[in-house]
This record gives sequence, structure tokens and C-alpha cells, in this order.
Amino acid sequence: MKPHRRKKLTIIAFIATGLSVAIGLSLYALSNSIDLFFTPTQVAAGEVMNGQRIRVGGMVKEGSVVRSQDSLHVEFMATDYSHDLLIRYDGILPDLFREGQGVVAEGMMANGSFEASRVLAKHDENYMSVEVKAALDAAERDRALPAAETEGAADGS
Amino acid sequence: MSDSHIHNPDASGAVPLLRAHALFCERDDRVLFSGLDFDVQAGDLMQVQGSNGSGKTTLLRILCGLNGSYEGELYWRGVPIEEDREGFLASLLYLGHRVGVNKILTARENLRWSCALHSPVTDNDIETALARVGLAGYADVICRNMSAGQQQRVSLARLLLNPATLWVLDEPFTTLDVHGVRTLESLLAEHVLAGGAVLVTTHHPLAVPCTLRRLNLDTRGANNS
Amino acid sequence: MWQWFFRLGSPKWFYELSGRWLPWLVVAMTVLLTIGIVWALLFVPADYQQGDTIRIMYVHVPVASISLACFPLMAVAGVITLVWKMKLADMVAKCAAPIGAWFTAVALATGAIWGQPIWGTWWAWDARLTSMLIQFFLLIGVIALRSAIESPDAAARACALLSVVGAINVPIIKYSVEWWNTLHQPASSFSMAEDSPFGPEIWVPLVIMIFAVYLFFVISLILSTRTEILVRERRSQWVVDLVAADKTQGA
Amino acid sequence: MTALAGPQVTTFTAFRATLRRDLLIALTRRNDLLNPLMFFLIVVSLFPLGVSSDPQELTRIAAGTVWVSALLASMLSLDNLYRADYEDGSLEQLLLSPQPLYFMVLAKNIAHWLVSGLPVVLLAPLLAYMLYLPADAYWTLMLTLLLGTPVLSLFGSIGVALTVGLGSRGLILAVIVLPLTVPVLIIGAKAVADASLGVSLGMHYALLGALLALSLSLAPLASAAALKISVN
Repeated sequence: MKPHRRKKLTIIAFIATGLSVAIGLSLYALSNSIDLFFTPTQVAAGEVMNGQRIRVGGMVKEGSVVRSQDSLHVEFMATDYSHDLLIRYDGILPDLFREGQGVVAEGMMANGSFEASRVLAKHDENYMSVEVKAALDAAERDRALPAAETEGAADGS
Repeated sequence: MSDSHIHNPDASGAVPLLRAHALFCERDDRVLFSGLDFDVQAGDLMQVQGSNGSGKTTLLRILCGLNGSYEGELYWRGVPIEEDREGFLASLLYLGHRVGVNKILTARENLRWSCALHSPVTDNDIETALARVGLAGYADVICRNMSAGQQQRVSLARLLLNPATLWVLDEPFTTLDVHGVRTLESLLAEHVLAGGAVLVTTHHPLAVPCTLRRLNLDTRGANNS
Repeated sequence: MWQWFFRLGSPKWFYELSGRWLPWLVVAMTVLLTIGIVWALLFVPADYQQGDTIRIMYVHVPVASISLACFPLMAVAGVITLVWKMKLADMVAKCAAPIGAWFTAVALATGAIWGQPIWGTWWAWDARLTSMLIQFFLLIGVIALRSAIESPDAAARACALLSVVGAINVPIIKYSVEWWNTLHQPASSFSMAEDSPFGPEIWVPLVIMIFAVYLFFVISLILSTRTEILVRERRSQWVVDLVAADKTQGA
Repeated sequence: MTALAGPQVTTFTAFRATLRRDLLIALTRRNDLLNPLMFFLIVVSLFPLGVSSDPQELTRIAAGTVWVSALLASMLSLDNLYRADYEDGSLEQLLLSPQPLYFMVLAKNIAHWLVSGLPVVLLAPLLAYMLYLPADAYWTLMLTLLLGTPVLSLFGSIGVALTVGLGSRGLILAVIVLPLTVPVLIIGAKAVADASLGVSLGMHYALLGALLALSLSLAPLASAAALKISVN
């Protein structure tokens, strides 16, 4: 082999090795799951220390939002459907904050409840017009009704 | 001393060492040269001439591959240079305006590094070469403490250490004193007489005991004198 | 194929072709833009969660998709510049950088305006905004490098190289930023299937707007590339003839 | 003197000689060695003054502070990488050597990391202590910096190579290079922050390692191409 050919091959071999190591390591990394925020279950399990700044994510439990009359203080329960966590917050909630929607709160645990310094709404990827949403909700309500009535409703629609 | 290792496979002169064909280069919308053709044969000492700004340095840098903004073809021993650049670089020695001598290192350290890129040398070789260019005893002097001419001489010591066939020298005489000029002239003559080739730009009239070819960039033509 | 490819590299050819196409592109853009804007502002139903805020999507999404396409475009032009030394590719890359930077800036601004009612803050360090911001910095870097290097030839190749390096990094940056913070909603799929979360009354105007904004980008790019061609080729015969013809026409 | 076309130098010899030369230059010029380190120390000590001296708050920002400062310190020392060589013409000699520029650039980058990155890694625990970083995050800090600072040198090398021929390059280098270093910063700082949360860190190390492998193999290629453009 000519020397310059050999040198070129050395470079290519070097690059190929580097790239395969990089790909291997990133595949390994991707196979690990990541926790972006703590769930109420993890908090309940005592994975979080008091005074440690964390981020908690969950759904706002239906009917749990209590707004103060004379201040911006608000309290609600975040749930992952197996455990609930009481979140307290002083401040303006985003538009999309509503019951049954996802929420992410930053702050720290204090006396068994979560003092949030910031609350962010996590909106889903579904865009629907108001009417479509109403129709879907109606359909869902219909499905919840006894079978006979559902049939009737389906005929009617 | 530099002559023994240069063997000349093209003694017939059929294939020139370096051939430039239809070179064209413009800079800042100004044509430096166009349609430039010339050959460099083994045993040639070619002086590139031209007024200031005529593109002498640019031409040398194009030939070495330091400047890629040109059109035209370049052949080394009949093969287009880009096809075997490493083979070409192995037989090339270029000394530019900037001498390539690090001021923090000593002469020996500088030469040891630049030779490690080309061919292995011993400390003894380095001292011999330095002595030949008039720097006997300066091997371990830090280059910052040398004069410009002395730094240039350190750089010239490469001519003796590197077994290159083609020397491309850009204004190598500028900072040299009379004695240095004479040393360099004799080095050039020895090299071409041993079958090497030299391309050199200088405004200094060369006094060498061999034929001198001239390439004039103002008249765009090569001629023998 | 190759012949066509290299003919494309001729600035003169591009100048003449683009001159013929330009009026049609402008007409198409005007029509699409008018339909898209009127439809999006007046006829698209309000979203069940976001209300009328959703309408900013019709600007944000097309503009953001252009900004994302800009770096790959510059990288492709960069590869062509480095490998085939095609002048036109560099001119396009040079013109695409500032336009792309403007689009990125608009995407960031509309993202912020959208974010204010939705997230409750003008700026959130969410994955998409952050990676968009960093991409903006990368673009600024390319523009800064271009203006710092005096020799146009060296600038062309240096910027081409930086664009390629940047384009390799964009996905890495995007991934790492997403990994760092995934607060934004995942990318919605634009499927036309019936079970798509988008009803056709939502996505049809969006598609129209995307086409309109793409056309706007292409037209801006062509216009500024034409200027660049004239400047760089000012010494070539065809430009001299063109200017002379223009003068006699004017007189 | 060696006769007849001279025995060829192996690439490895040239690689070693270049590495040796750059280390020799750096060790001779102590300033090059000390300045980035002092800069690192000073920047980190500015944070408590600017933010707060409250240990809890400092603990929270410690990881990011050390990482950002390491990034800036390595940026500061980048200019040494090719500038002197460009000015005295050694760079031309390097470009005209028959050895692959790829490995020569790699040698120079390694030398740069040894004199600017490694000291930062070694000094980091001291600064981490001053910022009240939890003790269980020390090893993570060292290890992530060990994996991350070479990436900074390698990426930075591309930027320096692109700008080495420019008269006024002060800030443009930072504008070009800093955005490219975002992934390293994110992953490195996150790993240190997560270390005190007791999260498993295998993934962070794997990602940093992947970045290192990627930049080790591809960045010298880009730097070599950039040098050729700049010397033009």
C-alpha cells in the first residue's frame, strides 16, 4: 500500500471508531428513561427532601382548586391518579390552568405540601374548535349513559 | 551536504518536475496573471521577478498549495498535484515571508519539530546545519534573543535538514547580511547542481555559478539568461 | 442531470430564469397570503382551550418551520461551495443567513406572544424556544464571520464550513435542549386522517399559510440573491450589457 | 546526514513531536498556563458577590457556575492554539508537511487541553467547596469536566481556526463557538445538579462520552479544513 493511502485509511479508521463509540454511547443513553419532574407518588414515597427545589408534575384534580377571595393565593391538588399533592401558590395562573389539565409547578416541599414559586400549564397537543370539543364531550357523556339510551341518542344524531 | 540524497529520475528532462499550465489568478477584481505557463526542470534555478504587487508571493503560495483561489493546472512529475498531494509535499520545502520560527523555543527545538514533520534528524545533524548557516553554538539560544537575520538563518537551516527536491523560497535574502547572502547563494547552487530545483523571489541580483532562469510576472513569460 | 446541475451554478442563467419566474411567484404568494390570512383571522373557529390565541399559530408555525429549514439549506449550499466551488451556492448561502435570522427572530417573537396567554409568561425556557434561540445565535455567528473576513473567497469557504458544522450541531443542540426541558407540547402531527386532532377547518388554512410564507421566503431569497449576483458579477459582460440596456430604456 | 530520499517519518512521530512542541511552548510561557486558571478562579468567586453568599442559594447554582466559568476559561485560552503559529509562519510549515493535518491538529488540541482544560478540572473541587456544592457531587463534577472540557477545546479549535487570520477577532470567536458548546454545558451542569438529587447518572456520562467521541473524531477534520481556508 502506498504511504499516503495508508495515512488516509488511518484517518478513516480513527473517525469510524469515534463515530461508532459515539453512536453506541448515545444508544445506551437513549435506552435509559429520564425523569423530567417528580410525580406526586414519588413525593409521597419520600424521594424528596424538605427544602430541596424540585419540579412537580401532575394533573389538576377536578374540584380541588380553592382560590382566595382577597389575594392571589390559590391551592389545588396535583394528582397522578394514585397519589395527590397539595400545591400552594401566590401569583397569576396561566390561561390554560384548569381542572383536569396537566400542570408543572416549581418550588419546594414544606410541611407536607408544595410551596410553588411558579406554576406552568402543560397544554396538550390537541387543537379543537369549541364546537368540536363540545360535541366530543357530549359524545363522551352519552357513552357514559346506559346502553339503551345511547342507542337512542345515536339514532337522534 | 544536501546533494547526496537527491536522485534525479528524469535525467532526460522529458517530464519536468513542476509544470504550470494556464494559471489564472485575480485578487480584488484585479487580474494578477492569466494564461501563465512554465516548467521547472530538475537542475533549474528560477528567479520569479516582478514589480511590487505583481503576484510573486501569490504565485509561490499557489504552487505550494497554500492558496487555492486560482484556475489552471499544476503537475508534479507529470501527475496533477491534487492526485498525490502528499507525494508532492514530501519533496517540497517552502520558506515564506514569515520564517516559521517560534520565538519561545530554541533553534534546536524549532528545527527538531519542523524536521519531525518531514524526515528524522539527529541533534548532530542540527548542529552541523546550524554551523553551515553561520549559527555555530546558537543551537540552544532562545530565538527571541536572536536578530531577525539570525532567525532567518535558523529557518534556512531547514534547507540542509530536509531532503526536498523542490525549494520554494519567498524573499529569503531580505534580512541576511553579506555573509549570509553568500552562504545562501552557494546553497542554492549546490542544490540545483545536485539535480534539485529552486524557485525564488528576490530583488537581490543573484550571483550563482549556474544557469539562472527568470520568470517575469510583468511581461508574463519565462526566459533564460 | 449533472449538466443541469452545473448550469444552475451559472449566476447569469439563474438571474434570467428567476427574472422570468418572479412575477408568477409574487402573484401566487399574494393570492395564498390573502386567502390564508382572511381565513385564519375570520373563519377559523376558536380553539376549545386557547380561544382566539390559537390564531397566532398561523404565523408562528410557518415562520418557525422556515427558520428550521434555513440551517439545512445553508449547509447544503456550504457543501456545494466546498466541494464544487460553485459561486451561486455561496451567494444563496450569504443571502439566506440574514433572511433566516429575521425569520428566526419573528418566530421567537410570535412564540413569546403566544406564550404569554398560554403559559402565563412572555418567555419560558422551554425546549423549542430555547433551541430556536441558540439556532439564532448560530446564524448570527455565521453572519458575523462573513462580515469579519475581507476576502470574499475565504469568507465563502469559512462560512460554508461553519454552516456545515452548525448543521451537524443543530440536531444535537435540539436534542440536548429538549432533554433538558420538555415543557412545550410535542410536535403535532399534520396527518390528514380522520382521527387527526386537527379538523380540516384548522389545518387547511394552516397549510395555505405555510405555502404562502414559504413563497415569501423564496421570493426574498431570490430578490436578494439577484442583487448579490449583480454586485459580484459587475465586471462581467452580461451585467454591463444589462445595465446599459436598462439605462437606454430609462432615457 | 541521512542519505537517499531519507527514511519517512511516521505519522505517530510527527504527532508526538507536535504535541511535545506545544507543551514545551506552554510550559515555557507560564502565563498561558496560569491566566485561564486565574480567570476561572476569579469568575467563580464573582458569583457569590453577585448573587448571594447564602449557602443554600449557592448550593443551587454551584454546578452551573463552575461549568459556565470553565467554559469561559477555556474560551479565553483558545487564542493561543494557532495564533502564534499563524503569525510566525509555523502554521504554513505545518500545512505543508506531508503528514495528515488531521492528526497534527489533534495533537495541538490535546496539548491545549492538557494545559488549559486539565488544570481547570483539577481546580474545580476547590471552587465547588467554596460554593457549598454537596460533597456527593464532587466526583461527578470532576468526571463531567474531564469528559466535557476536551469537547470545549475541540469545538473551540474550529472557531479559532476559522478566525485566526482576522485582525480583530476578540468577540467573534465567542459568538461562533459558544452556541456550539450548549449541549456540553447542559449535560455537564445537569449531571452535577442531578448528582445531589441522587438520580442515576449513567445516561449523563454516556451522553458526554458520546459528545467527546463525536468531537474527537470530527472536530479535527473541520479544524484542518478551517486552517487551510484561513491561511489561504
